[in-house]
Amino acid sequence: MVDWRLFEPLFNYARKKSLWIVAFCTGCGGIEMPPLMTSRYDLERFGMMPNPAPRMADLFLITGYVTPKTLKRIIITYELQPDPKYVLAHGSCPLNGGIYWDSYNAIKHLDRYIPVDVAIAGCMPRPEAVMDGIKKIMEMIENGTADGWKRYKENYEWYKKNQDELFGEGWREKEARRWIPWLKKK
Amino acid sequence: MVSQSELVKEARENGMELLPLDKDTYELFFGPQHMATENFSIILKMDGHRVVKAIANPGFLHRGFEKLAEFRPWYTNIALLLRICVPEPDVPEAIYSMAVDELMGWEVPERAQWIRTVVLEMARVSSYLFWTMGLGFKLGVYTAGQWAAAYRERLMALFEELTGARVYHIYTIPGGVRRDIPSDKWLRQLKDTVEYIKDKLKDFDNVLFENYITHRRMEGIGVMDKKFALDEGVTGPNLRATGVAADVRKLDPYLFYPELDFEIPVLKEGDALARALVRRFELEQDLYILEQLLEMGPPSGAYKVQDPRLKALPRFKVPAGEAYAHVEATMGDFGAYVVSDGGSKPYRVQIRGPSIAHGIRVLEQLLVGARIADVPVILMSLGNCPPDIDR
Amino acid sequence: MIMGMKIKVAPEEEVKKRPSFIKPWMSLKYLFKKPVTIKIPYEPTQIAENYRGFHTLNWKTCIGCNMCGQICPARAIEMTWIEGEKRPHPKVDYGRCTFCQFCVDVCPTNALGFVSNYMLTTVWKDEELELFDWVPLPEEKVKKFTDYRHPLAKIEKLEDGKVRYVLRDGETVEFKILGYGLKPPKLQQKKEEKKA
Amino acid sequence: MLEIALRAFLILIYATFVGFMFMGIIRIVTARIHRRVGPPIYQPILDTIKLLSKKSNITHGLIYDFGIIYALGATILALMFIPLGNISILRAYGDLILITFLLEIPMLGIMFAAMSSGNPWAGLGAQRALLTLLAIQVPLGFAIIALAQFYGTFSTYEIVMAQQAGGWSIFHLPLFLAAIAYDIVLQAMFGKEPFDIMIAPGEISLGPMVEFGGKHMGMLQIQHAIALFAETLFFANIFLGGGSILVLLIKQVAVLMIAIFIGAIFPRFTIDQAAKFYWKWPTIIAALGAILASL
Amino acid sequence: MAKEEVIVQKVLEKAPYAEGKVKRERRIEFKVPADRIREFLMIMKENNFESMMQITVVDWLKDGEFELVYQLWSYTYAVHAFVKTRIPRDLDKARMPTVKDIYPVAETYERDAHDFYGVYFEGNEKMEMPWILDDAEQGLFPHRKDFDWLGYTKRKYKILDRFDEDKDNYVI
Repeated sequence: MVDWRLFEPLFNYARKKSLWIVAFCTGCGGIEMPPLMTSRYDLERFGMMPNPAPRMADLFLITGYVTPKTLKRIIITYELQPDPKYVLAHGSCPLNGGIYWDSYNAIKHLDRYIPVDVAIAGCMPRPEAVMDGIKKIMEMIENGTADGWKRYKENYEWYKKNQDELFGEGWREKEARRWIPWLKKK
Repeated sequence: MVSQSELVKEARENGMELLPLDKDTYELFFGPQHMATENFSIILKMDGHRVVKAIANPGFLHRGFEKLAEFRPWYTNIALLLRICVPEPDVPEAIYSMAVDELMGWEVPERAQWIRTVVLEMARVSSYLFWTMGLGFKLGVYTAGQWAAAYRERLMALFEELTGARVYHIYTIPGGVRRDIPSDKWLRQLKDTVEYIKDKLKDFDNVLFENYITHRRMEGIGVMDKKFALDEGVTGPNLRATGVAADVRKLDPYLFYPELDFEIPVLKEGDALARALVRRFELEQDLYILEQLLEMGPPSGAYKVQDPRLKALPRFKVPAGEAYAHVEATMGDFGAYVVSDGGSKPYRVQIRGPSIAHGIRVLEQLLVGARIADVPVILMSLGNCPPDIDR
Repeated sequence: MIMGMKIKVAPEEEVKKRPSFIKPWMSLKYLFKKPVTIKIPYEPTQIAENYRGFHTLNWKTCIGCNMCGQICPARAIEMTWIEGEKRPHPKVDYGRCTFCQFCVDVCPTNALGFVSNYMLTTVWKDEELELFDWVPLPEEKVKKFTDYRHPLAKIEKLEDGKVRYVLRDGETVEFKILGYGLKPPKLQQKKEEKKA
Repeated sequence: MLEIALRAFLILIYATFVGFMFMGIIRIVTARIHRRVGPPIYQPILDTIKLLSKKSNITHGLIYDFGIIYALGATILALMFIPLGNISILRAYGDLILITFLLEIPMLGIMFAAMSSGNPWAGLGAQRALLTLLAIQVPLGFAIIALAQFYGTFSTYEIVMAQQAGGWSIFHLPLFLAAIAYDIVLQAMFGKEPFDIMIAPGEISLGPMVEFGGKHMGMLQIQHAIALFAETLFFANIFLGGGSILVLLIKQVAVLMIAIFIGAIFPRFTIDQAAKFYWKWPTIIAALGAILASL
Repeated sequence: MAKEEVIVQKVLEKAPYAEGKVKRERRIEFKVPADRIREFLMIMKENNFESMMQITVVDWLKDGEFELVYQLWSYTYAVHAFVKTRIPRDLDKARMPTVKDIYPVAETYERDAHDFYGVYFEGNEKMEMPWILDDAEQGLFPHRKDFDWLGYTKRKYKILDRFDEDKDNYVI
């Protein structure tokens, strides 16, 4: 059989040059995504485009603060993505809570719940800064050092423990069930 | 994840009342990971392609602003509260500042008022362009969307020059503005930009607002009538599209608006198309207002209130009382209710986002009977902005 | 409808648009026009002169009054006692900073300032994330980097509280952090001893 | 035998490559209308390599895998029947109805796969795809009848030959009408606005494609490339006079350009509007063509 | 006489139990006992206050009371009216009748007030329905003044605040 490892440099080049982004604005930074994707900054030059289906996407942009309610969806969406997948965190909020450091409804250290590859400073980061982050993640993909998805697999227990601590055990089932009675009542 | 069929099965076993069995309906979770909803979720009960029932599920962007504002000094709340409305962050800044001005009994200098008016109008233009982009993307005319986003960048550059930031300007503060106009060059650039966007409006008309298919897609869906809109507290362009001539800039004039000459568009249909066309006309009017303001020129004087209390900013105190200020944002009537107990922090700040009226109950009622393809269009035509529901 | 008020209402025919099949074709004229895209890695961008970026601090004029720490909406500023300095200096955490620059506005001696550099990108690893938390350097050391990037290449933590800032052109700044807070660390120690 | 196999392989390689280039052209030209630079022309190839190199692969059972193979196989088969200059292999058997049928089958294959994934969006998309398929049948049928009536044959190859002698089809009025109807149908086959109802990213998040990822999507990309090539090739052959490979390529690009232009400036119809539209204007035009051809 | 005074007089004639005053141009204020709020809002609606803008809850911890401010806007007069009422802030006593049938949009604002402050509006069937807050905060009513918000945040996210040692020196 063919040794696919021989093709790994080619694959890495293709992965680097064709990052599809999950269309999920998780916070304020989402407002800088349209300029990035459209004519002015045009990320499609690097083969990037937003993709509505998480099954096809490679790159997850956490655009700013994350609330627990959103984080549940982020985790599910992240797990839907096929490997290899990468996460880029925008601005201060995912790193340390940002201006919401004392808010009861904003995540403080995102890395405890899902693995993040690259962090960008700024509130919110300029499109140029985001592009700089994307350049960084592209370099890392080419070197093979963007290994967040591997970390997630290896330390799944740890991540799951943190997630369960925050949301309570069995949150996936509970969240899916939450709305059903209301649909039934009337 | 458990599948929906399993949940339905379980609900049946637990004796829950189920959906009417004669109709084959299913639930669709529309958002938050969806291109049309940004960060908002609607749970739809579907019968084929038709929506039978819709339930809005907000809260994905809730950070507890109103609580956090009670723990930060009066001044720094500006840096916090503007995050409530991301497409036009100047509006929360302006209403909060106006409310605090009223509490302090300050007479804001003319120059500051002029700058505030310009900033608010620029924010309106940029927000409408952003909305045009959204409408284009949701309808499938990506061309119009791409152009709108690109032309909006010109305004972003001007904002950057004036305020020092692209999106979160943190510019309007109680008692005036933070910086003066950088130079006359900036005013000339603003004039050029206004002319440029005015010129490009024809292109948007061609490809989006006068397009045959756009009209076919938007007419007759999401229809509101006048009484319904007033009962539901709908404001702004959505209300004007139902035939009510209401605009905060005319009814409760603030800043420089009494001196400006502009028309407000009113249509009677109350459908998505009417709402879109009202917004389209307002974009033109806002550019016209900016032109008038530029012709007027900035009044001379200070750009900030001269008050000794401003020296010790962190311990700056506001006399007890309450004030309500509201402005006309692109989404509707944006208001701030500020209560002070005389301390160095606000006692209570409530921001009234316009989307809380038209983004929950109105949306739920308008969606009933709509096709699944109309859901993003109705959502966009209402100008729903999730962060100001969630706060 | 409104009492005693005249509202100028636009005529309906001006607001309404007529649908057309032909007009959309006009937009094809942009096919042969120059794109408006800024080709970023190959084309420099223009940033406003007063863009609110990273902080600078004149260590000589900073009096350690903590006005900046009090005004900061994100509590990103922490007063730091440095060996050889009489007064504490602010330490800014960019994991919290919102770049509002209220701290610069309130600084009584104008020691704190800002430059238009705004770019800081790191891999999410503990040693690299150290870059997000620094005592701002004087303006001339930050301003010499005109590519809008953060001036530091890395922050090395040496033994007994010593820190070495390595700038991107190889220059190093070394100092020892004695403690944090408003009170001098020696007094704090004494208090603890007293309590003990 | 070996020669035929080799030729089939060559055609396949050529079609795939040119198809990918077409996908690149679509993206670049659309980008230029949007006033931006756009991706490099080889971008779809990189996308496909990336998708094929995905490490994890999600499948939802046998039908899910089979649907994609089915779609790919049908497209390749259709390609073999269409005359491609003088190197095609099955052109003598290429029947108008057969090719049209084979070109529509991939939609069914994708639908099988989508339906078996159990995602409600995919289900919605599949419903839409079925309705689109239903809607385009009528004008398509009339357009083919017009062709067959005019030339008195169903064979694609003979039609091409007849055009070499009597001039391109679109220069005859009845066939010109048929060509217009067929071109509108082609818009739906390409999945471009205003008839990209089936995938509608802003409404039903790519519809049938929502569950595909990794290698499945990679295969679908290849299928899409070949289908793009085959569809334009078919149009160029039956309406634009055929010719050698190079001449055909130019004609194909011309067909593609019209599709891109329409796609860039019109919004998407809803499915019921699209069905009504197809059963009205293209049907009337194509029927008129058929009647004129039979006179 | 200014139009605001006319409006206040007109309303007060019909509702003698209320206190009313003009705050400033285009802002009027009424104080109404909690049990007559429905009656009063009906009168307001008849007097051309077509839209409800919001319901604000102000938590006066010292008085042990919630102040509910129903904010109405009249497109006819272009006047903003604050209708204020006070109710006790204890969880079991903080109950109000709903005004959903008078101003339908009040349903949303009432859900909001219930979620953050624990004011229960009787007759609003969506009261128990999940609103903005997630499961973890439900029933905690985080916007009440006595809610230990910083402590809760620290416990929930396991963060240590580095300013804890000398908190008095910081304003926040």
